[in-house]
Amino acid sequence: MKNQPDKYGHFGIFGGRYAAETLMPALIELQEAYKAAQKDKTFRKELSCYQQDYAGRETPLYFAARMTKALGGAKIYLKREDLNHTGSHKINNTLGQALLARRMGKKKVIAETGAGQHGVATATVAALFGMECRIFMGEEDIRRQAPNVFRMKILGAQVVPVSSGTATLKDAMNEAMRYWVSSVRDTFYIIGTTAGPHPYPQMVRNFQSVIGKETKKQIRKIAGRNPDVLVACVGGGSNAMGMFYPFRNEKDIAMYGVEAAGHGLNTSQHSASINAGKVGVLHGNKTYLLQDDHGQVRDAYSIAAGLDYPGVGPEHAYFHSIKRVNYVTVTDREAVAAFSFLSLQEGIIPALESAHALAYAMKIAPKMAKNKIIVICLSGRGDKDAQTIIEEKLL
Amino acid sequence: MKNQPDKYGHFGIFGGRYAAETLMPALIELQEAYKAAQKDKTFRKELSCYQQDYAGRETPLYFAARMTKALGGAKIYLKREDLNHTGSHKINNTLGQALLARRMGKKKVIAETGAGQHGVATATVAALFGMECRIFMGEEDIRRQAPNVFRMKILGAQVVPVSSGTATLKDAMNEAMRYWVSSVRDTFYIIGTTAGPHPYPQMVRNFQSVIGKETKKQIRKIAGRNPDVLVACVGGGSNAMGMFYPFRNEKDIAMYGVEAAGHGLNTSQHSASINAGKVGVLHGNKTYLLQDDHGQVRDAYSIAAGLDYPGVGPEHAYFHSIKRVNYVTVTDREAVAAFSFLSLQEGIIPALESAHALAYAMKIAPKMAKNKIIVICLSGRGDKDAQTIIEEKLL
Amino acid sequence: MSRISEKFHTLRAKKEKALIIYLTAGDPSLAVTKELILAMETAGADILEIGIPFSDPTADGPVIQAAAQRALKNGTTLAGILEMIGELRQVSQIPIVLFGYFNPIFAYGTKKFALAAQKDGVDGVLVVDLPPEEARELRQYSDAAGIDFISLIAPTTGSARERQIAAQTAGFIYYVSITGITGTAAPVIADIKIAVDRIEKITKLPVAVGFGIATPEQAREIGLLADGIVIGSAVVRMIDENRNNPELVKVVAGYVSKIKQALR
Amino acid sequence: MSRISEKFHTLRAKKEKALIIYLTAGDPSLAVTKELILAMETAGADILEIGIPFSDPTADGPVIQAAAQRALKNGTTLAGILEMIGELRQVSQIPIVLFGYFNPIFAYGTKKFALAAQKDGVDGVLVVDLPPEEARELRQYSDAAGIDFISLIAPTTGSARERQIAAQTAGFIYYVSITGITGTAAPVIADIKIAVDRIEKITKLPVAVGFGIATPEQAREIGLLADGIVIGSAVVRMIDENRNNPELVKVVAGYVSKIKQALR
Ligand SMILES: Cc1ncc(COP(=O)(O)O)c(C=O)c1O
Ligand SMILES: Cc1ncc(COP(=O)(O)O)c(C=O)c1O
Repeated sequence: MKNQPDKYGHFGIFGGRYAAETLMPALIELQEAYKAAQKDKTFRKELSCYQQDYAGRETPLYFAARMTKALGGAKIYLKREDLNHTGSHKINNTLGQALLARRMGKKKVIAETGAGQHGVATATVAALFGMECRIFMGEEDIRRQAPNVFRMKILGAQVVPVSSGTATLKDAMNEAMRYWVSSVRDTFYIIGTTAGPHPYPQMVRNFQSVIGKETKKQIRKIAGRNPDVLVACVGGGSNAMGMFYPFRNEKDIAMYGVEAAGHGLNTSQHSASINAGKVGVLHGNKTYLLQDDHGQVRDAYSIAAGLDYPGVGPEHAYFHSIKRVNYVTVTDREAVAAFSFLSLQEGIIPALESAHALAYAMKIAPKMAKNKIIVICLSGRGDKDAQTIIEEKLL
Repeated sequence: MKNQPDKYGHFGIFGGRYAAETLMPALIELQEAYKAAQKDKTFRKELSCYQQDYAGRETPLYFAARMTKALGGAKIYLKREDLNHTGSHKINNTLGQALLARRMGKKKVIAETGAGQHGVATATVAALFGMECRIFMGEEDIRRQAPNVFRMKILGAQVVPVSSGTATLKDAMNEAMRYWVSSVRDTFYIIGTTAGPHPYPQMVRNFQSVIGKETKKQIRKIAGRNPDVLVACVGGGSNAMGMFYPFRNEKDIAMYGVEAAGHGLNTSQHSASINAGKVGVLHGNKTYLLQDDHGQVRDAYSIAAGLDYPGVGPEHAYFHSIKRVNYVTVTDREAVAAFSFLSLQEGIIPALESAHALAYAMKIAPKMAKNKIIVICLSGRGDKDAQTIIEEKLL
Repeated sequence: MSRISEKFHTLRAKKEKALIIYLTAGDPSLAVTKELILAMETAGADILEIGIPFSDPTADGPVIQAAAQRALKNGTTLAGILEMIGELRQVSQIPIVLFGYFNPIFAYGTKKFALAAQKDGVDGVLVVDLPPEEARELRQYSDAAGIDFISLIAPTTGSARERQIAAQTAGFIYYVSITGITGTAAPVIADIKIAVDRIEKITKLPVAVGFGIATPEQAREIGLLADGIVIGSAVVRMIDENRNNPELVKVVAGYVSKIKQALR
Repeated sequence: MSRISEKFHTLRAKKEKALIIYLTAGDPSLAVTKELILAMETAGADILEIGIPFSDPTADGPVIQAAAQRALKNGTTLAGILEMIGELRQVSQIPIVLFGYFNPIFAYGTKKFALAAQKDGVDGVLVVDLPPEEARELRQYSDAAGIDFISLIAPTTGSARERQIAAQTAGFIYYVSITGITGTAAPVIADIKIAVDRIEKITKLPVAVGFGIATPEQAREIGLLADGIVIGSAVVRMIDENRNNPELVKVVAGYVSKIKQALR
């Protein structure tokens, strides 16, 4: 497979750098700083030290014996990103970007957040490196995700409520970009997923690729071979890309990116940008978007706040276009069932985001032979979701 | 140092097996089953596999550079038990006991819980091994620790509210013992700390010793030598014992077990059993207890629900009696300050329990030379406490 | 011979079974406890178990837990209980067993306790959470003071351990008739028969059966199998239910005499 | 020569500075937008920037964000805007720049857009999030249609990049006078002077300065430095504040003429 993206950040026809001129120089500077850091052994060493001693990597690749037995088909392995410091894969990326910010001499960082996982992961690395931190978060999400707001505040971050638009993730990202336009000289914007203008999608992908790289090593050690199937949920797409990318050239491996179908693709309440969106430009890149006929972006919906985004990383759009990855969907209801299933079968409460990946694996595993191997990216823990599930009597 | 305990579970004059006759045969059976399991390679192997692939061990020994610098004295390392599955060291023990229960053919487990951490860790392993699970929890704690109650329910456990006494941990343990008396034939009681009748204190100590064993290996690799000081908080004492025990014979290492001074030792609002209690017998063992002159056990208090216990593991009482470990105290206020300090300095939100250990280390580190090494047992993460801290405006 | 052994001796001669009554000292007050004891003696109680209230009674069901809490709220202490028994001894020779958990005794001081108990006329002691393995620290003093150390045997005990316990017990053996805490389940007669038969083969000590007995019918049935029966929760509940009834003592005495009738 | 170049040409000859007014199409309605344009032309506006409302205007401050939301609520579409301009062209030759974000244009179809814009009399296009690196996909059609592709230069741009942008721009260069979003800060004159002097050295194109200009004083001061000024948020705010005022058009026209006076 051709190496992507090109030097302007294009993955096929997707990606790119659709940004206001005020930001363009900063994006180019970032791209160059990142390229230099990539080549720098010290940087790579530093990052891998923090990943290990601080974030707790490598995360286990756990054979879910009871789940496998209950489903009666392929062997199921879980890549345990839920065990990372702060509770999800998000820290893989924020550690990388914060180290880069430090290298670039930036003392302030900003980020957008929806569920609050990326906000917490950013506030965390900001504290770790003594940086000032501002997190943009929709007012609606602040209400829904109070525990993560508390965590960010305790970590010393300023949580900036965003009331524009629908007061959710998309608007938080808009507001973060606006703030960045005003503060770009001394501020590093830590984007939380494989979205945004070039070089973000590439950079986030690379920082998250530790997931797939470890998985490859681990499964070969455990099973002596590659998995047959990879499954990961797709919000912006960072955990999925982190898992898929290192396996992209292994032609025999089937990959499933699971989008949130919310109340169903036949309703307007979902977040399935690839399955039900059209190509467009938002937040600096060209990709699949939920939008109306006039190019106005629609609100996304999912029970999993972290999937609640109307776009998707441009490299996923590309993988879809070349049919390398199958993008499928799972409804709220199916995700909640999978959430409960894993909790009861394995004593692991998954994030509702990750439950989408589990739900899809639960559909295909029973139809696969017992010697086949599925690896699911368990992108985060579900502590944050427990209250919703119980209080809304979803179980 | 003489190997402790003796065959009746005595650590010096402490410990023992002060239990109702109905339970005695079960305790003896347990002791024998445990002894056999200890000798069984398969059991040890199995436990270590689950510790690694499921719980995420080994946990990092993290050099807290910014904290060290801010305090200006000894080098501070954090043993990251907060990164374990379910968020604290409790899983080390519940995995061990649940595997033992399975070996003994028990299909039902029970446990007491205060903060809910042990309850969650028990509900987790019960799900993992397909066992029926009942968690006894004081009504007051159910109210205070709702998120953990949600987690237990999602994991399929039945949470039994206990309204007797002060409706907190002590009463939950009373009620668990009562239930056990009635169900002892088919039910395994997973005690959550180094307390209870023999063989629990010894067994829990051994399951938790993985903390100290890893620490020893890690610090020798990092620094080429032993640490100078170990610090851990002491509720029932399991994380502290897990850290201290493997180092007990290394005479040069100073050890500090930190009890909760709550509102101050001069008030009745604390949990400092060793520092402010007297020897007595509760929950099956002889140890230091908070009690009145007539041997009635007093309520314990701490802002950290997990330290809120009027007794302490008998081996700690013993280590106190032979002066192997220094038992010191830290107030609510100091713990909250340390909670905030670590969050802001290192991006790690500690459990309020662990914050007691941090607070004590913060007192001594500045007075120590820069080449000295302190290892703090960071027994758990503070997500569970974030809400309390913010809502009660403690920061 | 202790007052306890003597009592069983006398009863055996009469072919009567011992009625052992448990009540929590200090509920509703020590003064009433004393009155109740005297009235129950008159009504036919043969031995009294005086419960020492404890903050954490892990072997007791809700009824006796609540009684202990009330007694503690009243300021009941072991010292006060001993004093009350001392006073009682001036008018009554009914065998008295102190029943409780170890910590209040330990806090009082085991040696001091043994001496005071002897002086105040306590005949036996039953410490729920002091199994034979841990008993020495009390018995080194209580045995010397001539106080019977009464042990429990449970349905779970097993025969080797039964033998061991029986060998070390004095006064009588208390067979716990259910696998459970006090006052929470009805005993199963067939199981009790098997157990008591087995225990009687290994010891000459009288065997009393307790936990869960409440009615004259149960008393009669179990009385046929053993040397005595213990009634606890039923009496404690009755005391609580009649706490504001001026006829309290009479009500309880009436109940006791009905039970005793069943045992004659 | 395009209407835009012609306008600057004429103004230069008169030693006047161009007054460029931005307003969001469809706020409060497309009909009123049309009325406003005509009135502003009469009042002295030289060029109009017609904002295409977008759901996610990441370079705009609260005033223009809110205007876009109102316009979208009214059902304003790019097709409607083009149609309105087409109508306008029957009565006015004022140079018109379509100003907006790329997605609505992309959704409309870039080729279709260029042809329609040409047909309806659009003179220039300024797409905030379409930097030179990405511009080809639009310019391949819009250049061919004779529509000026106007670019922004920001205070952050840097000289090499300024040169590159200038070389690719047509119509005029829009110098963004603050490092920030629209309508959120007042420009600093001294900084603008340095930047505009530098830009003028590398291009023959007229340079207009915008972002944050609101008062006649600011207009005059900045007018002295550049070929034109752009006023946006101030007008949009005025439209919103007078939305229910029957004198809306008059109020806005009055403001425009006051500003224009300052530029003469
Ligand atoms: C646990 C978890 N998984 C997945 C996601 C979705 O993000 P992405 O698609 O970038 O992995 C989130 C976002 O918050 C998350 O918290
Ligand atoms: C994080 C944490 N640390 C410490 C404790 C105290 O227990 P122990 O003293 O047994 O380690 C608890 C108990 O819940 C806990 O949750």
